Amino acid sequence: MKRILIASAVLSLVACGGGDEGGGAVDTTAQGGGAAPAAAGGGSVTGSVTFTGTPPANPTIDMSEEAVCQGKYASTPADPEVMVTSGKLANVVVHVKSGLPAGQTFPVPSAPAVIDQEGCLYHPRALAVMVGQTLQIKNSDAVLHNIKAVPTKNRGFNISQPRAGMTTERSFTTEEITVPLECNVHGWMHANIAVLSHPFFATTGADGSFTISGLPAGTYEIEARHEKLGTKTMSVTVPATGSVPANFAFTATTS
Amino acid sequence: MAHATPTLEENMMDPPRGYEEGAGVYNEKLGMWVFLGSEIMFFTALIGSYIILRVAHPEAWKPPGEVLNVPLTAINTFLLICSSVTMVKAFAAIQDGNLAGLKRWLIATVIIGAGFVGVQVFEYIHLVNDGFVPSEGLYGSTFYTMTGFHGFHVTVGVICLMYVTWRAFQGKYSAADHRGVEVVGLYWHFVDLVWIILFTIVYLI
Amino acid sequence: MPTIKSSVAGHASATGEAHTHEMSFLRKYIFSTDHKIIGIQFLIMSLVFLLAGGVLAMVIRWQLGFPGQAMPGGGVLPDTMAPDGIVLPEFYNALVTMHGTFMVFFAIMPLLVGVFGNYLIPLKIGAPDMAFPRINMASFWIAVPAGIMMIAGFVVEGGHAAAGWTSYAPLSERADLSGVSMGQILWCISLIILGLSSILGSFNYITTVINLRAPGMHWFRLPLSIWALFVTAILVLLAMPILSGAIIMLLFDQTIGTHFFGPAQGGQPLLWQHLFWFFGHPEVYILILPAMGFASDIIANGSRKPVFGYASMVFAILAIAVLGWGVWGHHMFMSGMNPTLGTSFMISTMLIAVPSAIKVFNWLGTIWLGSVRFHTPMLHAVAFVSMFIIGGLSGIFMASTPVDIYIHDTYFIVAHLHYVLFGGSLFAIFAAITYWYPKMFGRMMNPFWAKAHFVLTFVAYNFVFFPMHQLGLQGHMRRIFDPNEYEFLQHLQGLNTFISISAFVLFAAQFIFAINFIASWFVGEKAPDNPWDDNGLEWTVPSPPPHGNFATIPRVYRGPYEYSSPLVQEDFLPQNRELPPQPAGSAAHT
Amino acid sequence: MNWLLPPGASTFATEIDWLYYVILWVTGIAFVVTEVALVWFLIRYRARPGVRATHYHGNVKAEVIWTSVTAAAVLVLGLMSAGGWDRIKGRNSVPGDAIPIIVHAKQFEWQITYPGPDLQLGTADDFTVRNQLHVPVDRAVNATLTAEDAIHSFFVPAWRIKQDAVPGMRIQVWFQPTQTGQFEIACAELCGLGHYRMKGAVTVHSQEEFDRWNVNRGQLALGQ
Repeated sequence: MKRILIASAVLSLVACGGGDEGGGAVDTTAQGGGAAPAAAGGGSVTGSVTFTGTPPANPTIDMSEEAVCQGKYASTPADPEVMVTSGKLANVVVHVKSGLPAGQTFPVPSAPAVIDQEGCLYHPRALAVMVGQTLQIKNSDAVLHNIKAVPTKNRGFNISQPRAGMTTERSFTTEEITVPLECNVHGWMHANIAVLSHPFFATTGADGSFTISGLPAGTYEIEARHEKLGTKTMSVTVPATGSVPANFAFTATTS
Repeated sequence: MAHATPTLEENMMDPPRGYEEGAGVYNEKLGMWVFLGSEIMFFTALIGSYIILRVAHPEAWKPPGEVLNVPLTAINTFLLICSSVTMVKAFAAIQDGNLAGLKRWLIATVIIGAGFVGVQVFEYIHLVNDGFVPSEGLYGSTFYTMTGFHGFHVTVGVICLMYVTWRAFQGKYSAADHRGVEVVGLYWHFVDLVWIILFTIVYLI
Repeated sequence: MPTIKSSVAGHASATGEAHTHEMSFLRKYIFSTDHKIIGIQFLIMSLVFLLAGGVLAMVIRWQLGFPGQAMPGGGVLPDTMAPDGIVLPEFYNALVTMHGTFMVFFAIMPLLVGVFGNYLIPLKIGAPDMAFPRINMASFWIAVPAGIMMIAGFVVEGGHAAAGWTSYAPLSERADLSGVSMGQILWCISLIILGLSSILGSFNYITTVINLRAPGMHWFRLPLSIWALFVTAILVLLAMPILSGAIIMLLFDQTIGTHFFGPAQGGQPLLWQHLFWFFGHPEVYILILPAMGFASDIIANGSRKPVFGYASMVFAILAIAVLGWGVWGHHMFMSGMNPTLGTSFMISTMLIAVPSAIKVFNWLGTIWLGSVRFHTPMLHAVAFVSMFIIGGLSGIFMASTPVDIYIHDTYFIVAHLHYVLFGGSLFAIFAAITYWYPKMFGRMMNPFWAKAHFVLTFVAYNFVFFPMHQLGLQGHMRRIFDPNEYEFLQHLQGLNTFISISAFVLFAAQFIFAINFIASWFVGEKAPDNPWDDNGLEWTVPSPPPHGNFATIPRVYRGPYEYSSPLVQEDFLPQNRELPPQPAGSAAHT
Repeated sequence: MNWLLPPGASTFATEIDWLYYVILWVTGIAFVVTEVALVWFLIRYRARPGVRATHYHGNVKAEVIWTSVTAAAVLVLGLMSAGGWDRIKGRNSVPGDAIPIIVHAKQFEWQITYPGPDLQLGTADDFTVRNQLHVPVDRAVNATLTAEDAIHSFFVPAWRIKQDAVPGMRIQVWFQPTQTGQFEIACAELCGLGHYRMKGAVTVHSQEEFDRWNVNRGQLALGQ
């Protein structure tokens, strides 16, 4: 016991400066002191993203080597590149591309954006965060995942989560669309993160719908981005209060 | 070897007196020779890597003169050789006890050495402006690493020479004792020699 | 009379009367130019790193012995290293890397060369100090920031360097592959600075040994420890700049985008390996030659007998130093290097076993017909020989290229290198520290606790490293965070746990040494001038020796190993003792 | 203590294991002789009152003998190893009828490209499988190792084969399994934080079984 005490004392010396217990070296840049999202007032953009035509077949994934993940699927899992449910397209990031007053800063959402690794896939597969917003990475699989981000403008990271239930927090410092995430242990795992300088973004779920709220009145260019199907933009004029619709339609031929 | 019981002071004499026969030269000169052995290995690592990479990928190098300014560097090489000559002159002067000559030739060496570094900096600025940067393939990688470290050695040499010059103006050297001049001179000639090799393999081949 | 001394850069100072007037504490103990103080400074610094390297090893052993379990006290570590006290794979890789780096560059190498090179060379050759005392001081104070930087790597973002102490490119040069950026850069800069420190130290040693031997100290009257340190200094002088050059290229690859070792634009990953091992194999001998020298001195003393075959011992050192430049490729048999080159490297590697074997046989010959005194240094020195035998023999397995295919990069090499570096170098270091401690500090170490430390260390050491041969023979790869991922390794967990528990005992035993070392400094029995009845010049002066070492430069009449000489009553005959002229045909040697 | 190697399952295992045991015997004898001598000398020549050590500086004859014996022993071992090395790794050692495959290593997986039913790489029926190596028994396989990012090392302990995969290089390694069954590929060169589980599964089939698998997968590849 004494040995262990001594060892840990020395360890703590070695580790000094590395942050408190549990605090870790999370480089969350605190901004805005936990201000609520800009939803307090302003108008909003609501709409849905549809897909017309036959969606391309998603490639199947041979997970036989990873029994823990394989066990979570009844049949052979597919790589959810294009997810269409009754004509609605999921995993589309919709965000304000331009039109915001230059130089204005917005409070950073205090709630973290969460990305989960379960069944050896990322959930969600597409995600948007604001600069400075906490990105929380969770591992719900009892296997090793590594999370490698290879941005071009931000500082990248490559960390591991060897156990189930682990969470790690990171954040980004610069606007960048998009930062790819990958797991090298399971080469099929990919996700994309859009890092934006403002909080006016949303991601579509299975029903293809989205809402961007809290926008000041004005005319904006809105972009919808899908990792395989490309981008679509549209111009909308947002009233001081109330909602303006914006619907995007992707087709099989879109590239 | 004649002393039976040499005193401590004699340790530091030129050459060390009262000891078992060593290299036959004073400590600083021996030390510089040994140190230059280390320097040779350092440049061997850089030049050896250069040769290995170039033999494996000859296509990564542009023909001589296409990117690098050979005439300018040839003049610069000539300058550095001249500085070796002035260094020899400085040493010869103090061997004759000619302190004024020492000062004159040392100043000349310092100026030429600094000029060499200046021309190299000028060359770097031009190359970088033309888009030839260290990350420009194997050519840029090896060029900047090798010439850069040589330039660093020349800079160190110039600083040492300035120190020796300052001491010369203090009158610290004489025909009997001018070890600092000789030792720094050895280093300076070495740096000069390395440059001739680098100029040949980096610029001319 | 001008007693001007100018150093390389042309400095000058009057050193003649330096020892006559009082010096401030700062000048005397901190920024001292006295080789003995500098040696002790290196000793303290490298023992701290030895401890730190040991702590890292304990964390490694915890993970391997008890994989996935929370480490006792591990909760103090930040989440980037060990969340909930459970070590992360990336932290494990950093641990492995830094254990190697600390031990090789900041513990064993300075302990052998920095400490004893400094302390022993002037004393044993009869010089008042090094040829360049202030460059000597600089070499220590340059090493300090290098050490601080190397420790600082643990707390920077991305963690410490994690590409192994060999830092194979491209893993080491690309942050996206390793997740490490600043840590690897600090690793590079620290080693470049440390290289400069080593070079400054070694050219000083070389000059001193060549130029400042006391009258009568012929080359073939030098103690083998000095021969070994001298040859080692030459190896350091010529090998370190190769490493510096290679690391500079690696650093440029990381920071300014050059392409030396990255294949994307024609760089060659194997070039790094060739450069690293062209330095690295001489480095291996840097880490063992001084140990051999200390063992020779101490075994002769403990056996009360001249070293068997002094001349062949010297030639063996020289042969190792020369052949050591031609065997680097044996680290690269599996690297994709041309197989024909592999064969020639195998033959040269086999040949280098010969001088090592000569040394072992000569140590045995030294003990044979002796009258062995089992003082602590002798115990450590004998342990050195017996462990070096194992380390040397296990090297033959890996030298044999076909067998190496199987055991390359497994725990067999881990066992081998620890038998040489711990069983070899570190036991010799313990021998040397316990031997020269009385001279350094003027006090004796407690002999009971010193022997207790030896016994525990020797037993626990073998329990730790001997089973690693077996791990390797079962194919257990090195640098593996959790071997249980592989079915063929799962049955080895019990052995791994046994090794880990032994390692904890081994680590704990070192505190006996640490406490003995520190306590004896204050309360140890006052040491006489010559506690071991040794012949060396250092034992003719007070313990500790005064500034300037010798009142007058001694005159040397014979070699250092004239024990049990028939010429005198005592069983030792100091090198500087003048005997009345002997009749012709006497037994006096050299 | 178990000095035996685990069972081998390739033609190389026979040769490597035999050489290992030869070296084990030679070094074992050297170990026993030197360590016994050391311990015996220490006991026999311990300090005793009134007994003085012999003042003795060495014996050239003894030194010549043990130097030459050692040199001869290691040279013989070296020459014995050279032949085996050449048969395993020599550039011309690959049998002409070996099945060509490509093993591409990347963090942290092995991508194995098979030649398909025609046993020719670079044709339309080639297919790539992640982390699964399927080979027939008693048939030589010639793998071309490539790497994408860091250096990896292809290690199949049961086959006694190991070879680094280096980015920017194409390295040949061949092997001939002698037993059917399941084995493991390990990565033996530190390649990053997932190094410890960069593993692959080896299945050695009977020739018929392999042909079935191969044709099956090849047709799938052509179908896509």
